[in-house]
Amino acid sequence: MLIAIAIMALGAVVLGAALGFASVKFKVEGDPLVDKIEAILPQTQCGQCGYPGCKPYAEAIAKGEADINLCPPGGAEGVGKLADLLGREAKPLDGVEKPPQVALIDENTCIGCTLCIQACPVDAIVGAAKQMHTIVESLCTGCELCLPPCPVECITMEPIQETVDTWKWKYPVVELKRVA
Amino acid sequence: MGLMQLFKFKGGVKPATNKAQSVTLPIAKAPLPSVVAVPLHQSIGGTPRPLVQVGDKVLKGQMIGEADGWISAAVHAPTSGTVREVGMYAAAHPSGLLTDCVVIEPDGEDRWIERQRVDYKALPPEQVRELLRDMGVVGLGGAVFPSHAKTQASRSVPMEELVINGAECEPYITCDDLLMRERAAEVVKGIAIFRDLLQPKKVLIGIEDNKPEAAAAMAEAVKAAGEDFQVVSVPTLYPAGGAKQLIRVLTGKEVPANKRSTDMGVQCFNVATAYTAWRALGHGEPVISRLVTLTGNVAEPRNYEVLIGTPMDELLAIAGPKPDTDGIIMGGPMMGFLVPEAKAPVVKATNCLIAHSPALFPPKAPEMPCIRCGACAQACPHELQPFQMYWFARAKNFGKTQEYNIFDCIECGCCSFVCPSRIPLVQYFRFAKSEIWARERDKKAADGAKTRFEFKQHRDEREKQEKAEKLAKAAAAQAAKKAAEAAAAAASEGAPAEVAAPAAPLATGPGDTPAGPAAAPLSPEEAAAAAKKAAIEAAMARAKALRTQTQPQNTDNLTPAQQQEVADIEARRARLREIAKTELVHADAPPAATAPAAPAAPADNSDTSEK
Amino acid sequence: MVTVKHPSASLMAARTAVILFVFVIVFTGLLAGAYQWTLPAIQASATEEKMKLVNEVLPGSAYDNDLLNDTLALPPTPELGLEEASTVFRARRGGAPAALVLEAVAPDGYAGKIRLILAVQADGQVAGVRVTQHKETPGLGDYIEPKKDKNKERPWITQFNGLSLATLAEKEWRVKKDGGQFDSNAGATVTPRAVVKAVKKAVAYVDAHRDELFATADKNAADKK
Amino acid sequence: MISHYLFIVIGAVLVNNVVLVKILGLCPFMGVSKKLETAFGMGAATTFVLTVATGASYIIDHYLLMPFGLEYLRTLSFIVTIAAIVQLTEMVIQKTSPVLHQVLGIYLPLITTNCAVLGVPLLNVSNHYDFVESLLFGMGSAVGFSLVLVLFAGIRERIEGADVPVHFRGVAIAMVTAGLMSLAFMGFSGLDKYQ
Amino acid sequence: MEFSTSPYLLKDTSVRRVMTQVLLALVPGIIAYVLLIGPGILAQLAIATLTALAAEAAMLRLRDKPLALFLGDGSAVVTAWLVALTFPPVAPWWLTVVGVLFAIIIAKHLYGGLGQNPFNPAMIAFAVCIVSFPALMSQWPGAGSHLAPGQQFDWIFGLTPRLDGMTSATPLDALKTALRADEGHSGPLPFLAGNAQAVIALCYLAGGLFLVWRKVITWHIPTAFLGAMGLLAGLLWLWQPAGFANPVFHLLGGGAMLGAFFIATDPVSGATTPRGKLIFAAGVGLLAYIIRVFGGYPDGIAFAVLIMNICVPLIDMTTQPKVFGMKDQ
Amino acid sequence: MITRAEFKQIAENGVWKQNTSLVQILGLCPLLAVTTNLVNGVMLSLATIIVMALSGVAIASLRNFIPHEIRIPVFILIVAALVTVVDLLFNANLHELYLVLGIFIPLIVTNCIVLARVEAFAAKNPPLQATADGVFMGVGMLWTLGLLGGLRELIGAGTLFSGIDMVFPSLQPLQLLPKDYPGLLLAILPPGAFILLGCLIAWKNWIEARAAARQQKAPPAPVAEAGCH
Ligand SMILES: Cc1cc2nc3c(=O)[nH]c(=O)nc-3n(C[C@@H](O)[C@H](O)[C@H](O)COP(=O)(O)O)c2cc1C
Ligand SMILES: Cc1cc2nc3c(=O)[nH]c(=O)nc-3n(C[C@H](O)[C@H](O)[C@H](O)COP(=O)(O)O)c2cc1C
Ligand SMILES: Cc1cc2nc3c(=O)[nH]c(=O)nc-3n(C[C@H](O)[C@H](O)[C@H](O)COP(=O)(O)O)c2cc1C
Ligand SMILES: Cc1cc2nc3c(=O)[nH]c(=O)nc-3n(C[C@H](O)[C@H](O)[C@H](O)CO)c2cc1C
Ligand code: SF4
Ligand code: SF4
Ligand code: SF4
Ligand code: SF4
Ligand code: FES
Repeated sequence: MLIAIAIMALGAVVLGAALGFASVKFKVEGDPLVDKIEAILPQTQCGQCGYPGCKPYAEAIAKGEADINLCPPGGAEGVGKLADLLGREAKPLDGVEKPPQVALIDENTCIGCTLCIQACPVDAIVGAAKQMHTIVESLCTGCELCLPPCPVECITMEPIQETVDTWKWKYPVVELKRVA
Repeated sequence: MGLMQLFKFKGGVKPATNKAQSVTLPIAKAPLPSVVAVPLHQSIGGTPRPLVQVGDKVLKGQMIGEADGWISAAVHAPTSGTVREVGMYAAAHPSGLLTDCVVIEPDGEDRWIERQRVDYKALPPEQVRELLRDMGVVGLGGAVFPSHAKTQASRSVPMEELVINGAECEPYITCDDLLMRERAAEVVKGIAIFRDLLQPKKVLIGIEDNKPEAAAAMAEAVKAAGEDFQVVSVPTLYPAGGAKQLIRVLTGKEVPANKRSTDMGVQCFNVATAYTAWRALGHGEPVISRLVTLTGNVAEPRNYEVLIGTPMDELLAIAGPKPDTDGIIMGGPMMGFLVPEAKAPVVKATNCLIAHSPALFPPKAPEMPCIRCGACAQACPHELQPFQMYWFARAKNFGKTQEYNIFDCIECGCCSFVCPSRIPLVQYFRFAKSEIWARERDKKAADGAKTRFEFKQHRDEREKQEKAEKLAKAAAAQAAKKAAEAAAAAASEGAPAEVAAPAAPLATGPGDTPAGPAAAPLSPEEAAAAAKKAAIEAAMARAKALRTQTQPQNTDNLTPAQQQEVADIEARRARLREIAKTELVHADAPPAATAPAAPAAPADNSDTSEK
Repeated sequence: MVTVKHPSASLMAARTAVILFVFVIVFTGLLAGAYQWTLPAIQASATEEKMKLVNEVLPGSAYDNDLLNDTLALPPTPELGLEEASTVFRARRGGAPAALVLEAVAPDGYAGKIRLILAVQADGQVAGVRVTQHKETPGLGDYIEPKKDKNKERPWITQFNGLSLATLAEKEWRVKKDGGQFDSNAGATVTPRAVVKAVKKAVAYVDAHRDELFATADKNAADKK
Repeated sequence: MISHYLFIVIGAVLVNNVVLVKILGLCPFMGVSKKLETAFGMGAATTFVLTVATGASYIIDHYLLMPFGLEYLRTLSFIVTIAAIVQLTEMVIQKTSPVLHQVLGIYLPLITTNCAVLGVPLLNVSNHYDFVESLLFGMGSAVGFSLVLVLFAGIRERIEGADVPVHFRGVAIAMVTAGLMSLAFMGFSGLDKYQ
Repeated sequence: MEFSTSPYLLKDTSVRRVMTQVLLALVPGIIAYVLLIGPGILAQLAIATLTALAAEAAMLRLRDKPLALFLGDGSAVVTAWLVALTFPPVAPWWLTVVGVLFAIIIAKHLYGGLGQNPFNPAMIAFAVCIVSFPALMSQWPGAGSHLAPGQQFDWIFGLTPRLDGMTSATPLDALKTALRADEGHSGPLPFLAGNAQAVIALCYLAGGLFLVWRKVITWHIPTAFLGAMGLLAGLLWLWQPAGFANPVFHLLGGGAMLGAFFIATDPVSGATTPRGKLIFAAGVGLLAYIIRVFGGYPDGIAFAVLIMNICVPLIDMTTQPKVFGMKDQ
Repeated sequence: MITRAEFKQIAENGVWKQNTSLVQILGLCPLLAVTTNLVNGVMLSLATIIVMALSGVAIASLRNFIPHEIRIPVFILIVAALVTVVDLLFNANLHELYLVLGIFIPLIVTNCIVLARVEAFAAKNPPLQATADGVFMGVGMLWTLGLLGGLRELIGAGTLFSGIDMVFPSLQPLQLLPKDYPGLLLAILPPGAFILLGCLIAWKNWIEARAAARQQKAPPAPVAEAGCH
């Protein structure tokens, strides 16, 4: 019995020392996972996920604090990709997926207050104080953050129209039932 | 016809050619249509800028759209008349969407602008290319790539062969055949233009061996012109007319997807392209018409010379479509598409219109699962693995489709043709490709958004810091000033001067404080900021006033339910504002401060979404 | 991980070692206690297990010695098909040799080795044979195990009981298909063929070495414990 | 002798494949086989750990436990050693190859709970293998594990696109596939009887 | 009219046509089978076909797929026939039924049906049954004793008990057990795997060549299969003529011909690239030989095919042909 | 202390929602290896339950003394010690069964469930909860092992409770199917285990899908919230 304890104790001391040593020597900082997650997020920066921007959300996911289904702009597909990356089960999106949209300023109503400029996370609004502001459509991510601050409510969201250039070939629909 | 060694490409199929119907009659000129709609974007590359406005009178051949950039080609009025509309009009596109067009009402006079023939040999090549661009010469073989851009040899690789594509491998189409039969001399002259620009060692004209008349006519014309072009009969095997396949057959070279053919010392043009190049330079006629084969379910299949912009339904009517016609295929049956909108105009890419009928093209049998029989892989001229690409495209695993080289696919349709399971493989590939492109667009947009977001955060951060610094400086300056004053008041010896000295430069800085704009002389940006603030405040006041004015009025006699709704909406707005505000704060705050604040928002989220 | 000030590697090593040390002491102690406590029962059941096997091949009435402690260590014996050392148990009755219980291996079963234990009486008769380990095809070749044998009245393996080289001619020690006297199930002759051959060889070995095997010189197996 | 060793290895890799025949190490087999990439990583990590673990266990068993009659401490001492090896490996990988660590992240600690890693040393003991045999058996088992893991991942990637009945999607069909693989591997049975 | 895309012209072909050709190619072998071994196989074919169609219909119903379309595609019948032809002709009816059910339900429909199964269904049936019922699966009509047709049917339908001695091990199995028994094998090794079997194998060969000619299969798989098996058998035979049967015996024995032309060629579960096919089939040939000569089962084709099926995704992945223009890059 | 709701949740998670075998897909080796019959499956589960419950208590009580870096070795140490005790007990009292279960008793140590639960639950919760969690996770395992073992035995041999005499010498196995049932041996072999488990998982998916569908059909519970999305 004593031998047993002695031998095990010896082992414990050796292994414990090695582990303790290694835990300091091989310490790593930083988390490359965040970058991978962030690459999946749509960068709309809308905050609908409950985090101030995509990166904080990515960090929260990496830490395991946030679920993977909170980003509506990313849609079900985004959730799927995150699930894939993290080896988790995909789940339904918590929120509503909207068709892609852009903000439009009603230029007659705009008073040039610049509040929307400050609100826009991606600098998609141009204009100077007291001038009419416009939104650069190709830069707008459709995050809707410029809507609430506008004192005169002159900003509206418009769905993006399909053009010959952005048109996509449809998934072939197989109607097997029809022939049976 | 030279006896030369031909090469083979892998795969390929032999569908029934159905060409005999439309070669019995010579080329005819299509009558002037009631309206012509000329799409501005008819070639690969930049969309030409419109040069005309509604109501303008235009002449036949007048430029109405100017090339936008080098990879682009001009468009011209096909006939004289009045511009009725510059705007969206049905496109000759499988989507059935609208596109930017110049719609011209012909005046029936068909009056030309002044045509200038040029002696291109006397001009520097650069100028010839510009001329070709402004004459709207684009590839008529189907790809409509601006031809002038293809006439530049690679810098490092000498041009060896110029391949002229007279193969016309698609079933039903005969416009190149007829062109070569009837206008071989001019085609040869056009080829000479390309030859002069590219300076190849050899010119090879490839014609499928099911068009002996065309080959004979071309050989004759070559001989007559005293050129040393070789007319070569190539075996009839779809898609021998694909540029890469024809190059392979004639020269043995395989142009990979990631290279230009000039990098391998070879270039390829369609015979009709050569013809239009000659018409452009030798006659001063821009590309305003082309040969179109009208065939399929029609009474009299035939080739017509058709003005660009002619509505397809109007054109097809000339050939007398039979009553059971239920659609128009633009292009051949292997690569063309059913036109969703029959009034879409003929464009430079329109080589053929086939009247579609269920008898001619029976409805497709239902799609079965792929049995991996490999027939498609054997038929694919690009030696791809269509069934693998299909397997992953079907599962929407686009990364994998790219691993299987989906972008090497030329959409020739051979694979679908042979598939025993009747899978619309090409459609899966087109679907996958357009999804991948869309994703790339999204990704690019997202990356841009990210950098701009980060930049903005960075800027906000810096501004805040600057502000804080300024505050600190101002405070310091104030203190220094006071100290200096005190010191000055107390005594005028040297000692305090040392205290004041370092403070002095600080004190010269603008003393912006939150106290108000009146505090100190303002720098321009601060002035702007202050103005902004004031404006905002004013606007807010206005808006508030507006609201207080209006609100009581329409909430006066509301039902309780409606009131509840309004209250709800207000609450939501308040919360949104709250979120927006906290977020603005976050954006400003250093990262450490964001962390505790962040959960505030999700807390809202989660309790509403919990159910 | 909470970001406190990181201790140096060696300090950390020492600290971890000590904690692990304490845990190990506690739990090894616990374990060792449990071991001591269950030891008698484990030994008893190990003995019981052995006895059970022995009893299957040799009735308890056939001997009166403590045969588990009357053993002989055999070196690897090719005649028994054994490539490793084994132990022979010697049954005596009133001190006189009664039977030997030994292991044998049939190397050429359908799916590899078949391990047997058999008892051979002093007069050369087989008292019993049992298969201890085999990989024969379940449902086909495994009827050599009485438990799996469909013939519950007279399991195949009991055919050997009472036979000896003296009473059964050499060429009768074969399955019926090969002209011998042993039954076999249709479609599965390889297995019985192998077993019969192994038993025959074992009996022959015992016949040849009976006296050495019963000689009491070797006691070390008993000493070991 | 060489052929004896060869049979041990062939036996461990194919005939008595740890996963499909011995039924050990199934959790990582099911868990890390969704993608080929991760399967390769996990295979490599397990091969390393398992080989080291068999060697270490042999030494512990023969030089620390057997001389003192402490066989009952096998499970305890083996597993603690293995756990330590795994944790060391994890730390080293995390430092040297963050990418691999990303991929294997949650699974590396799971190697400790991979039955194969404890099962193989225990089988070595019950097979009475000597040191070289133990190492070969350990390595063979690990290679067998990695082999079927990678092959399985290949099939799973393919059936990802298949029109599997809804209730069978995911793990259920993977389980059936593993069963059919195991059935196929029964074909190897009997090939080790010459050893 | 509905949205449809090019090509609008399609070749006149279909899955059903492909499968019908496979069935047609099996017919010469079946005729020889009936003539030389007896009509019991016809009963087996009928049982297997009916079971397969019933199981297929049931699964299609459960999975809500169009019945007519898939029942008519003929793939289930091919599977059924191959099950019947690889099972002993006197197997009890329920054995065939169990095999076919496993093939259609587990091996095929759990993976989504036609075209999606990673394992060869017929070989799953064979493997399941030989593992579960080895005795029944190795009872073939004895080499010398030609079973009366009536007796064959009686056995299939379990009407009379089986008599010992009327069935025996197959030539492959007999040779294996004989060589293993340490009395040693007396007399020269058989040259042919039983005349009847060799003739049947040659008929399968003829059917297989028909498939190659019709371009239903390519030459790669049969060639690599038979080549690899013949080569290994030949080498071992030259090395030890008394210990190993000659290659002709192996190529004409057991399921080698059937396997090379009809089983390993299953497009769904096999490799698809040209190089992949060569590797796949060579693997099947070698493994089949190894299992049938050294392993625990009388014929290794089924297991060899299944084992190589496991490798197919990796083989396909690593043998991608170079695409047009990329050959020298 | 443990509240009723907490208890219910732990029980529900253990037995069904987070069932280790069917949902978490852990602890597969014993699940597949020893379930050649019902008795083996049940007995091994019982052993596992004991280990899980005890290790739950032990680790939950000691969790505050265990430094992060060596938590895994220490957990394992504790589990291994407990497993060895169980191993010794089996060896002493159920020797035959001990031989049948073979290395799968010591392998309880590496049974992913034990460690996973220890890591995921016991290390973060008080002892009572941890014990309950261990027990219910074990119960979840018990019924799946029992079901799988029973199915395999029945399909493979037509019997039930074979080997019961190793535990209760007075009891005899049941012959459920006719004596001349040939037995689908595959079910008892490893392939059968995999395939049957696959079917069990699909069966659970089916039940859940049906339950979900039923819930969908039922009138939706009033959602009292102002949507903010
Ligand atoms: C894939 C496979 C295919 C087989 N095909 C045949 C066959 O076509 N004909 C046949 O008689 N036996 C076939 N068998 C069974 C043979 O293995 C068997 O040994 C032999 O055919 C029986 O020969 P016998 O009829 O001369 O006894 C096949 C077995 C397998 C595994
Ligand atoms: C499958 C396929 C078939 C083609 N067939 C022909 C053809 O028959 N004749 C032709 O001139 N161009 C054909 N093309 C277009 C050529 O690839 C190539 O674009 C053209 O010959 C280049 O000349 P261009 O720029 O003057 O049009 C085909 C393209 C593809 C992808
Ligand atoms: C899968 C399979 C497993 C077999 N397993 C055994 C076995 O375990 N024992 C056995 O004696 N024969 C077994 N056989 C049968 C032998 O190969 C051989 O055919 C048989 O022993 C010859 O017996 P017979 O002479 O009575 O026909 C098996 C056959 C097959 C196909
Ligand atoms: C050449 C060829 C060989 C085939 N071989 C088999 C086979 O060996 N086993 C089988 O079940 N089905 C076979 N089939 C039928 C079919 O492909 C098979 O049932 C699919 O695996 C079902 O998805 C074959 C079909 C063809 C065209
Ligand atoms: S919800 Fe908005 S902010 Fe959050 S990750 Fe998605 S896009 Fe980014
Ligand atoms: S303009 Fe408005 S909607 Fe568009 S990105 Fe900026 S804040 Fe978002
Ligand atoms: S031709 Fe059709 S069925 Fe054959 S492999 Fe290609 S896609 Fe599959
Ligand atoms: S469409 Fe694409 S994949 Fe199909 S044959 Fe043509 S090039 Fe190959
Ligand atoms: S129980 Fe999880 S690996 Fe064995």
